Amino acid sequence: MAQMNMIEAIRSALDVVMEKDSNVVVLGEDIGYFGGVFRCTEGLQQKYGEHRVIDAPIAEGGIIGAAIGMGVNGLRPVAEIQFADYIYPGFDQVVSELARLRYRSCGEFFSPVTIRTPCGGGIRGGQTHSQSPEAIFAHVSGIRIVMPSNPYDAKGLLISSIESDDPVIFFEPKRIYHGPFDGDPDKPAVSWASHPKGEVPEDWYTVPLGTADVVRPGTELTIVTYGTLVHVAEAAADETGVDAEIIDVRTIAPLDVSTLTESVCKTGRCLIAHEATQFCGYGGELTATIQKHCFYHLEVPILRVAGWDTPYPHAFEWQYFPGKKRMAAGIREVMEGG
Amino acid sequence: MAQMNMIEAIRSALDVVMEKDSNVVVLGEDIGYFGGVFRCTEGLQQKYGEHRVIDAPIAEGGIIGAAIGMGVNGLRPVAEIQFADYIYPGFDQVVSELARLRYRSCGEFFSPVTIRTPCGGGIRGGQTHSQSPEAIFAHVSGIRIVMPSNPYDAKGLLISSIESDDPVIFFEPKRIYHGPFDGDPDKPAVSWASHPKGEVPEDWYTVPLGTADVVRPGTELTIVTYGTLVHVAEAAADETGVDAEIIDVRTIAPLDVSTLTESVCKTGRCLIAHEATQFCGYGGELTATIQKHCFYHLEVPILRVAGWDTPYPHAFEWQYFPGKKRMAAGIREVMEGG
Amino acid sequence: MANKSRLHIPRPTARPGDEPDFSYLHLSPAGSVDRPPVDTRTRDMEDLSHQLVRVLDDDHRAQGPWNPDIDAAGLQVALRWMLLNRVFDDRMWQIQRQGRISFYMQAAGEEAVSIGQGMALRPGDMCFPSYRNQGLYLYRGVSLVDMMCQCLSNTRDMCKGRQLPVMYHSRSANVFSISGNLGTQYPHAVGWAMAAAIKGEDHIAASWIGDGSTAEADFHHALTFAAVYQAPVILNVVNNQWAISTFQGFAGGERRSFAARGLGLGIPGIRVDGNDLLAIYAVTQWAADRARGGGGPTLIELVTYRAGAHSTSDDPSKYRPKDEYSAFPLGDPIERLKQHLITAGHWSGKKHSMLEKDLKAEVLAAWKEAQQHGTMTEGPFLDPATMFDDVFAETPAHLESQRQRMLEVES
Amino acid sequence: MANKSRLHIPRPTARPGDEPDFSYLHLSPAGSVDRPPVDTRTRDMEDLSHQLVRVLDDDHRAQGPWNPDIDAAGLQVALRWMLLNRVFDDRMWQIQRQGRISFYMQAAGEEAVSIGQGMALRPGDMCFPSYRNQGLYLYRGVSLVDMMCQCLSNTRDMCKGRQLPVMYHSRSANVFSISGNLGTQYPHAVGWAMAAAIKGEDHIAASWIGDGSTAEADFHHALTFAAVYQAPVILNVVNNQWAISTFQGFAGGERRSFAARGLGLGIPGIRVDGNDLLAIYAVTQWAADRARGGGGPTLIELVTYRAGAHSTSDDPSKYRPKDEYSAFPLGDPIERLKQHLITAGHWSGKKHSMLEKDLKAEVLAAWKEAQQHGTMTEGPFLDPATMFDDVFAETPAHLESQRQRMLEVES
Ligand SMILES: Cc1ncc(C[n+]2csc(CCOP(=O)(O)OP(=O)(O)O)c2C)c(N)n1
Ligand SMILES: Cc1ncc(C[n+]2csc(CCOP(=O)(O)OP(=O)(O)O)c2C)c(N)n1
Ligand SMILES: [Mg+2]
Ligand SMILES: [Mg+2]
Repeated sequence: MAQMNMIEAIRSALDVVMEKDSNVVVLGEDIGYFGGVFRCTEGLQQKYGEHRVIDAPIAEGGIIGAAIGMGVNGLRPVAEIQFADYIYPGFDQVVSELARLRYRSCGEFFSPVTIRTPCGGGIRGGQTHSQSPEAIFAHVSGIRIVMPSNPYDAKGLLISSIESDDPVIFFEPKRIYHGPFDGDPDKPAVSWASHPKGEVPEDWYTVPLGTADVVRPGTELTIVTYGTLVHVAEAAADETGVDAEIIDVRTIAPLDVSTLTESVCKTGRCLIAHEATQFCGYGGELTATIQKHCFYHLEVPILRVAGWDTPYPHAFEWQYFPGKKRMAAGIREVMEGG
Repeated sequence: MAQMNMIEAIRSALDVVMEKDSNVVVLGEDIGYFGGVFRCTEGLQQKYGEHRVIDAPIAEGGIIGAAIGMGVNGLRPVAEIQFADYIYPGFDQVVSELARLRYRSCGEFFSPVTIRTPCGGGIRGGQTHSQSPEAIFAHVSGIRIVMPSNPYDAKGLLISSIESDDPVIFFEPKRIYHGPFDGDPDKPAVSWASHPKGEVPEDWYTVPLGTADVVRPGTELTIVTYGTLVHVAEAAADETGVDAEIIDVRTIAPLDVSTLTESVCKTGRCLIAHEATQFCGYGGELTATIQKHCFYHLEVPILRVAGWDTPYPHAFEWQYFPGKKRMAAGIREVMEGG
Repeated sequence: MANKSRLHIPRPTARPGDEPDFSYLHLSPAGSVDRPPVDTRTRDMEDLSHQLVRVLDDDHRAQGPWNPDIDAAGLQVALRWMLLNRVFDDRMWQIQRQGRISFYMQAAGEEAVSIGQGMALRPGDMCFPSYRNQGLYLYRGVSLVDMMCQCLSNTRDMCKGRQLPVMYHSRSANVFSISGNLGTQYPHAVGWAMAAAIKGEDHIAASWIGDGSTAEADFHHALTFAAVYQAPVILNVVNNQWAISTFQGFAGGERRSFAARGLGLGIPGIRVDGNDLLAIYAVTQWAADRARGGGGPTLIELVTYRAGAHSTSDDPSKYRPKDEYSAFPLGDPIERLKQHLITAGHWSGKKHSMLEKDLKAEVLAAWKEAQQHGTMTEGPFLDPATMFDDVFAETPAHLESQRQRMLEVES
Repeated sequence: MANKSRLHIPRPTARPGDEPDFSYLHLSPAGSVDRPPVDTRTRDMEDLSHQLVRVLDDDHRAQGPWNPDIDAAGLQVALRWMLLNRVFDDRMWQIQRQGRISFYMQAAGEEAVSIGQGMALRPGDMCFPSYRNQGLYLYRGVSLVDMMCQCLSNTRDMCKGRQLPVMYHSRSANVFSISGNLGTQYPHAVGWAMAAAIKGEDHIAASWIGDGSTAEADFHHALTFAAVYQAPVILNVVNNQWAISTFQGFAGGERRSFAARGLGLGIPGIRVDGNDLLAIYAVTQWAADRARGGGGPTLIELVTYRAGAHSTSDDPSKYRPKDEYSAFPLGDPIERLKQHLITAGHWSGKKHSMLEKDLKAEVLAAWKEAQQHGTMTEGPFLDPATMFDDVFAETPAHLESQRQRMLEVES
């Protein structure tokens, strides 16, 4: 088994799938000759040629629109949007077309496009290189939303996404491309090299869509989260000494409800955490679902820890980011209540 | 006091504000010479001329983008998007520009654009003329979201929206343009003529943004809803005989939290209803906020009644629409639980 | 404030009550426009974008280098399909007026577009239509009954009740699913064509968009991608002079033709008489040959007129002269082909009347059959439980439980 | 599969290791392009979109009808600002390399764009720049210290720490706020210009976009709206040959110039030597006069070269020859203006060195002052509590409580 960081794992997923299925094509801005601004497609054009690893004009709407047409014609396109913040110019094509084509044509037409896009802050990217818009897409019926938190899942989930006949938006938390991150920017960077989830098979394997992962079992409190914040949750749990069960949602939509609710029914306490703005974020859906199923087991209200309801400010990203301190304060609040 | 339907009330709001402030301009597809496909701008071009009531190319992104520039140059543009479903091609301009311009320039630049757009189903419009995308925009910081449920509020809230220096998306539930609608499509149409909220002053007045309205006081259960479903909630409450307190949220964002939580703390039971797709809809945010504030008063879990997680199907709109039956079933569920 | 405004506001030449005025339309005499070889460089044929390719002259004779090689039988077939399109539309319009379907859109005056272009394409070529291309579905073999059942949202509806009337699709006929959102099909066509090229196949794609919709972003994306990758695609702009209430000047048509929109990207543009089936067939074939030969995309503007209302929800007398269509200098496409055939001795008024009668009977019979599968008010009805299918390839758990909940509550 | 693909993939003329090759660039001799009256119809001056307006010839003399009337003092001023732009960029680049700001983007090789166009506009005209137009802010009076403090996100940062470095704004200088999303400023400029026209004012707007970004929807929206309403706006495409790693062919530049993009809408296009300050000034003034006179929009393509990396995050040696810039046939804008002034006897190498030294000192002094207001690592620091301001005109309750919560947790 190789040790990979998330970039390598993603690249390996693309490689494995392209090798296996000649209908898989990759397209996006700077992803061909250059290998992508985050290097996720490095070497693929050399290996598979300019006709399968296609540099695209700077037009996200065009990339997604063209990818849909390619998918209708039997290809399996993987489109990279350079930053999740730049998916918006292609919003109509995602929502009105990609997500609904199968439905409106009763399955006669569909387009198995996977959109890969780096999301989240913590790289000093300012408000237009830091967003996490998963909640916006989760509200749209007909599209699967995925966000891995480690290299092993990234590769397995990406292969599942590309092989799925449903459209998928695959969000890559760029802060953890190179290593897990516990939310403390002052600590020296950690790499995936020594992390068990950095052990990634070179070959084909899948992590099925629609399955959450109990990252750490526990009894006192359930933390439901995903992406970068999985690691922050672990660190905050350690810091507070609370025996938290930490669940990595992994697939935002459709959601694996039972893994979440079984845990909360067991622990009776629940903290939900995400990096995106809180108001009308994904935490709302999680809260509504969990309180519905676990109401009579809950000892205290469900607490959300999330990004503030402001744009992501360049200079204050560590005040914006729901880091270890805020997560720990949340854990304490949930433990003290009731 | 005149009796107006919602279209007349909206037209009256535009008229009053245009009369008062020569910087107010209106633009959109078919809104000028023709007066709008729903007639909301009828007569305004004759009165204020083609330079203030401006027919636009069919490009929602262009309409919103140009409106932003106009606003930066001192005008107060009111842009109509013909159907809420067609706001998506302008999504990037709304989210990345309109909502964030004041923030990123620390108030040096802002653009007080109001986007009016008809939303919701029930007019046999099929999946691309029926959507209610308020939750998607509610997740975006920096933009106010409004949805009135009657002519009086429509006029007062629209005047507030246009006069606000913040950008506003003003959703108009088109099913109730002509009359309140209780969710039963087989009943004869009802008009606003005999409804107290159809009494609308001809002159300027405002309903402040950010204030929810207790439409009907009650003791047994709180129904939190907005738009068309306010009327469905009333009918369902009548049908079940439950003494429900019905709250019309009116301003989706920023939300008037205390009116909601005071009510739920009082009744101990809460039903949340909206027409949009349930998953990651606005009901999630409402649930999360209410359970946080009212946890120790809640006797049963909060229940959401919403559109199903599918596109809005043309032939099954009454099965999709959360009508009186579904609302009543929800009320009974909440009353029976606990 | 308004009176000192210096903003230019486009104005149509005539509003209700005014005399129709088509003097703004640049017309070329039939037969007068050159037909360059299909491998001509875009720059060397820019003329084609502001002239008007016409074959049928005022005496109904076919003229000039664009006169395609279609024999009388072929033209009779074309006439039949155009007429069927119109008879079908007329019937469905009435049916909507009777409240038996919720909505309808007709192609009146524009039938030559779908039929002429449909004929010039090969069955393996893929069409990405707008809502006014019902003729494509018909010509490519979708039955009248299937079309009607779609409009009825009944038990045989190809869309299972999910779509507005006229939002057809047909995988077997290679005609894409129609979207309610304007223009979105344009980049799909380009992507499809790119895929065909990548796979080394010689199928091409074609798409249609209205004059008004060219203002949408997808038009630009499609042109850009088509130009960059030289995709084998035909991009058609159906300029029927009107969007809903706004004339083509509001889409930027006041100063240059829509055919010229791609020139700045190196995409050749051809402006063609959209009511002249022969000219349409000829330019489409030219563009298809060019695309198949590796010459990349062509933009075709079809100059026509929307003879009817925009849809059953529209009332054009509110914004344009009632008699504007009768003054339209390019006439009616069906009438023109009919007269051409008669002039050439291959058709007669009597044959035409008989054909029309037959088609009406055919349509009526289809309507009777379609109703057997249900109408808005009378059964059999579609099962609403199917509304949870096809959201995903396999229905996930939450939709299954919503389906159950729906069945419980509705029962 | 790939080997039988027939898809056209644009390829730059040279990749790392290859000889630079600019043979694809169509050049016109200085002075050779006609200067039509500003009220000429678009159709009668299409030539301007593929020729190249140049004033400075190879011997550094000003030639032809586009030679603007700028006296030596004016040109010296221009030279000063261009040089300041470069010296400023060099310093900030270094500073980023030292880890003292998080990010930077330089205008190296393109300084004539902002300065030449800035000079040709009036102070009341509104600019909607891209991130490579820092020269506009400087020329219009934003101080070096203010620019630096923005990049430092310090206590004097005009953006209060909310924006990436280089995302300036200045209401007093009439230069708009820069967005991270490409192209969005283009329709803003058109809307602003429409508003000026509606109000009957004679201010015009100008906007800048990169070659790569012309593929975005906003480019199309802006052109369409500008054409439809004949908005008084100058739309500039800065064609510096590269986006990030993709050359201008991926934005559709292989077959026609970017200047030609508006022709299909009736918008005149002028292609100008983007490294020739005199030519830039002249065409901008021409377009401004046209707009102010009611003649509507003009699209100007400025042909230049991105001499440096795309940003501090980029490494161009990965995708283009290291020495490509030195082979660029239009040279360096500062060097050319300098030589022109020297040739005309209004400047000398010595004066130039002194100016450069002065400017370096000025920039250094500004940097020292800027740091007084804080750096990334050293105080004073901005108060993070301000991050909740300006989301709305008045801060609503939920943001006030989030502010409180933040202060509690962080303390
Ligand atoms: C994105 C979007 N915006 C607006 C509409 C509403 N709408 C439907 S048809 C139409 C006019 C289209 O005109 P044109 O493109 O000329 O096509 P035509 O109807 O003339 O064939 C409009 C504005 C829509 N369906 N989609
Ligand atoms: C909507 C959007 N998509 C992608 C990006 C990422 N990006 C930033 S600059 C750039 C290249 C732009 O090239 P060009 O327009 O030629 O401008 P230049 O940098 O050459 O001045 C890209 C792809 C972005 N900022 N916004
Ligand atoms: Mg039209
Ligand atoms: Mg560039």
